Amino acid sequence: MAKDVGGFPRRWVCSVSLVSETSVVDVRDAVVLLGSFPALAEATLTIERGELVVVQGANGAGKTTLLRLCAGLVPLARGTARVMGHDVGSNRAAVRANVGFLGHANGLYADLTAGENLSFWSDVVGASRTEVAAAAHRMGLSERLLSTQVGRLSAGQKRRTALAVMAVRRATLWLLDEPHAGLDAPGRDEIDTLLRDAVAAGATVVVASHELERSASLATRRIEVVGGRIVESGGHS
Amino acid sequence: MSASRIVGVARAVASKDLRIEWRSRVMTNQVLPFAAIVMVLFAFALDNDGILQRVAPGLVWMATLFASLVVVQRSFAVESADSAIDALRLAGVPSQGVYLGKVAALVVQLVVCEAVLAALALILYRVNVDRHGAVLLVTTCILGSLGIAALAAVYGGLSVADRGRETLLPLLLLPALAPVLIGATRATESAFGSDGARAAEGWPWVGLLAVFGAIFLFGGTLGFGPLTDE
Amino acid sequence: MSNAQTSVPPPTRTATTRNLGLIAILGSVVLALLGLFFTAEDVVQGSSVRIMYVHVPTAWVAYLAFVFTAVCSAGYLRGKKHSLNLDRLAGASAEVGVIFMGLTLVTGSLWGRLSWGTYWDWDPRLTTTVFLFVTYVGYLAVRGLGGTQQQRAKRSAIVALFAVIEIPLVHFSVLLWRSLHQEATVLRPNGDVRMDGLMLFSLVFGVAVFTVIFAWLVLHRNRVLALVDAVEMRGIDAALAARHAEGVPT
Amino acid sequence: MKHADFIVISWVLSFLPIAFYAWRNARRARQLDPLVEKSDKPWT
Repeated sequence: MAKDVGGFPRRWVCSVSLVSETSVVDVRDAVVLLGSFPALAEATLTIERGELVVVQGANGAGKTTLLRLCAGLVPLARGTARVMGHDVGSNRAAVRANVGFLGHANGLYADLTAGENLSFWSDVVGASRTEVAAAAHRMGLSERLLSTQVGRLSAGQKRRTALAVMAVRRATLWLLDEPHAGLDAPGRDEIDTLLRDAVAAGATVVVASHELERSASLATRRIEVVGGRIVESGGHS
Repeated sequence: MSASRIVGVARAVASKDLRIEWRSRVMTNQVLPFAAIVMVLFAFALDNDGILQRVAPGLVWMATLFASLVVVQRSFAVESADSAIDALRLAGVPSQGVYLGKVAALVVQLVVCEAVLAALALILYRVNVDRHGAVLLVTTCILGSLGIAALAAVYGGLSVADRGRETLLPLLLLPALAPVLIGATRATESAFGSDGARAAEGWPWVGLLAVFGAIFLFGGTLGFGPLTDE
Repeated sequence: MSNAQTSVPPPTRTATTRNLGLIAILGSVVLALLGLFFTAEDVVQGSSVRIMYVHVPTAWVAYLAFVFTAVCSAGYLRGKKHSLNLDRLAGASAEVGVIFMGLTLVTGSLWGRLSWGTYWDWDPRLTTTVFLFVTYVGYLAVRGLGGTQQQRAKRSAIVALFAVIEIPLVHFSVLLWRSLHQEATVLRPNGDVRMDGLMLFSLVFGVAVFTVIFAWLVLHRNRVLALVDAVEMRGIDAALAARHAEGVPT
Repeated sequence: MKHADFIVISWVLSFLPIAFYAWRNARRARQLDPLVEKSDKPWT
């Protein structure tokens, strides 16, 4: 399964040079089935490096599935999907090494503190302590928050911890599903700032969002998912 | 994927799992009392010292088997509760490391469980263990736990990672663990001296446990990734 | 209408399956004549030995089926193309294996009632059989978990390989367990049979007949599973059209 | 039950489920046949 893992350059510096050759996301006529229901129905989408794409659409239109496909979390029934030049179907490990995905869940262990969560992920991906500290600082996680169990954090604090984990994992493609959900106004602004910073630092960001006026200011491009297919709606702003 | 990286991931996963267990106290507050009450209830149900001493080894391992179902489900529920399993899949983490880490944490928890159960058997059922028997007992517990954990982590990953599949775990796991139940029970009988068994008679059974553990640890290391990562 | 339908040959039939079917029916009739009438009664077991001619072949072919499932599963995993047909063959074979193993259990306990006076005894063979029966019921449950066809194939292929490793381990441990404890005082079902030439021939013939039945069932079942998969794939087209229509304002 | 009954029951129980399985399988095949094209049946 993971046959290409060994030869793949894991350090993101290398993958950035790959990215400059090809589109970050290149999805063509993708069909993704949830059971027998086509959540994505021949969707086609290209995303270039450094874009901040906001994905809009009604509930059940296929936004989440589109993000999960880009992360290699759902199998492709038909069509092709390449992320950073790697085939999502056959070379998932290479895709995932570069992808940070934040869905409705945060992927954190509630019984561990925020700091323990961060250091677990840094152990697992082989990041250094300084990288962890930098990520925590960037997401505004104070010492007090870091030593609090994740189960006791607020929704916004959990989100920030999850984003810090993503930064520790050195993701170059950020896939965020409704990152603003459950946050108050300052929290939302914070997220927006973080996303702009990430793009400025060389990452590509795809955000699925309900909020039209917010995303209008955030996005470099807006697309809309309708009935499992992708419709470009807003141009470059 | 280099071996040192796999070991590193395994260590991180195992210590993370054990820390979570330590903190949430599910083991001490729920699993152990459950296992203990099984032992006590059997004492009431059988109500005969002679029979209790004879069946004590089997009871210890039956209780361990049932406790293992709870422990395994818990081990993977921790991963799926906030979709950390997705994050693990996504992080490009070698699945072999995740598997070995999960197995290691499960082994530790199962050995703790067995130690308590064996102690209960000694007290409640008045079983005696000499020094040779104690060595045999400890070896049996470790290798028996390894066999259970090696298989349970694979089937647990398959059946608990997604909701609505929990009933699959006992169906897949329990028949496959028959050799462990048989081997560990016989070895423990020898250690306890039940039915006049001598400790030396237990070692062939320990061999069976070792073979079982080795085979499925190897198979699980290969199969866990493809099986759980869909 | 249903009568008219049943007179049409099923769409899974080919010349091969028809011939296999004919051989199977003919063979079964001959086997019944041999087993029930022509062979002698056993010196020790008397007429109850006649159960052997169906009991042993079903058991034997069930094991064959499980090994075949594992071979197909390994082929699926190793193959570059990840052939779904191999996966369906594995599934069909396991289904038939579970049925045969179920038959083995039933006839085994009936035979036990005759020769041991009890329906169940912790005989190593019966014990192993019941564990494996449950194991493969679990395998079939894994096949039914859902997901895409390739997901199903990969998942079940790995479980099939685990299950086939369990066969010798379970059998060996059960054997060891019984051999160290109370040795049987009653008759062992396959043990104390003194075989003469015709009995031995009938037994081998029975194995051959049930192997043909197995091949016949698996071929048909494999094709039905292919039809099920094909219908699912065709259903996707309709579902896609319906999905596209969601976006169109009515 | 007499001895012979056990034997007859064993034989019947061995073949009846197989026949039932084959019959159900054939019925399923006929149900599915109208829903597929010839290209879905490489054996024909």
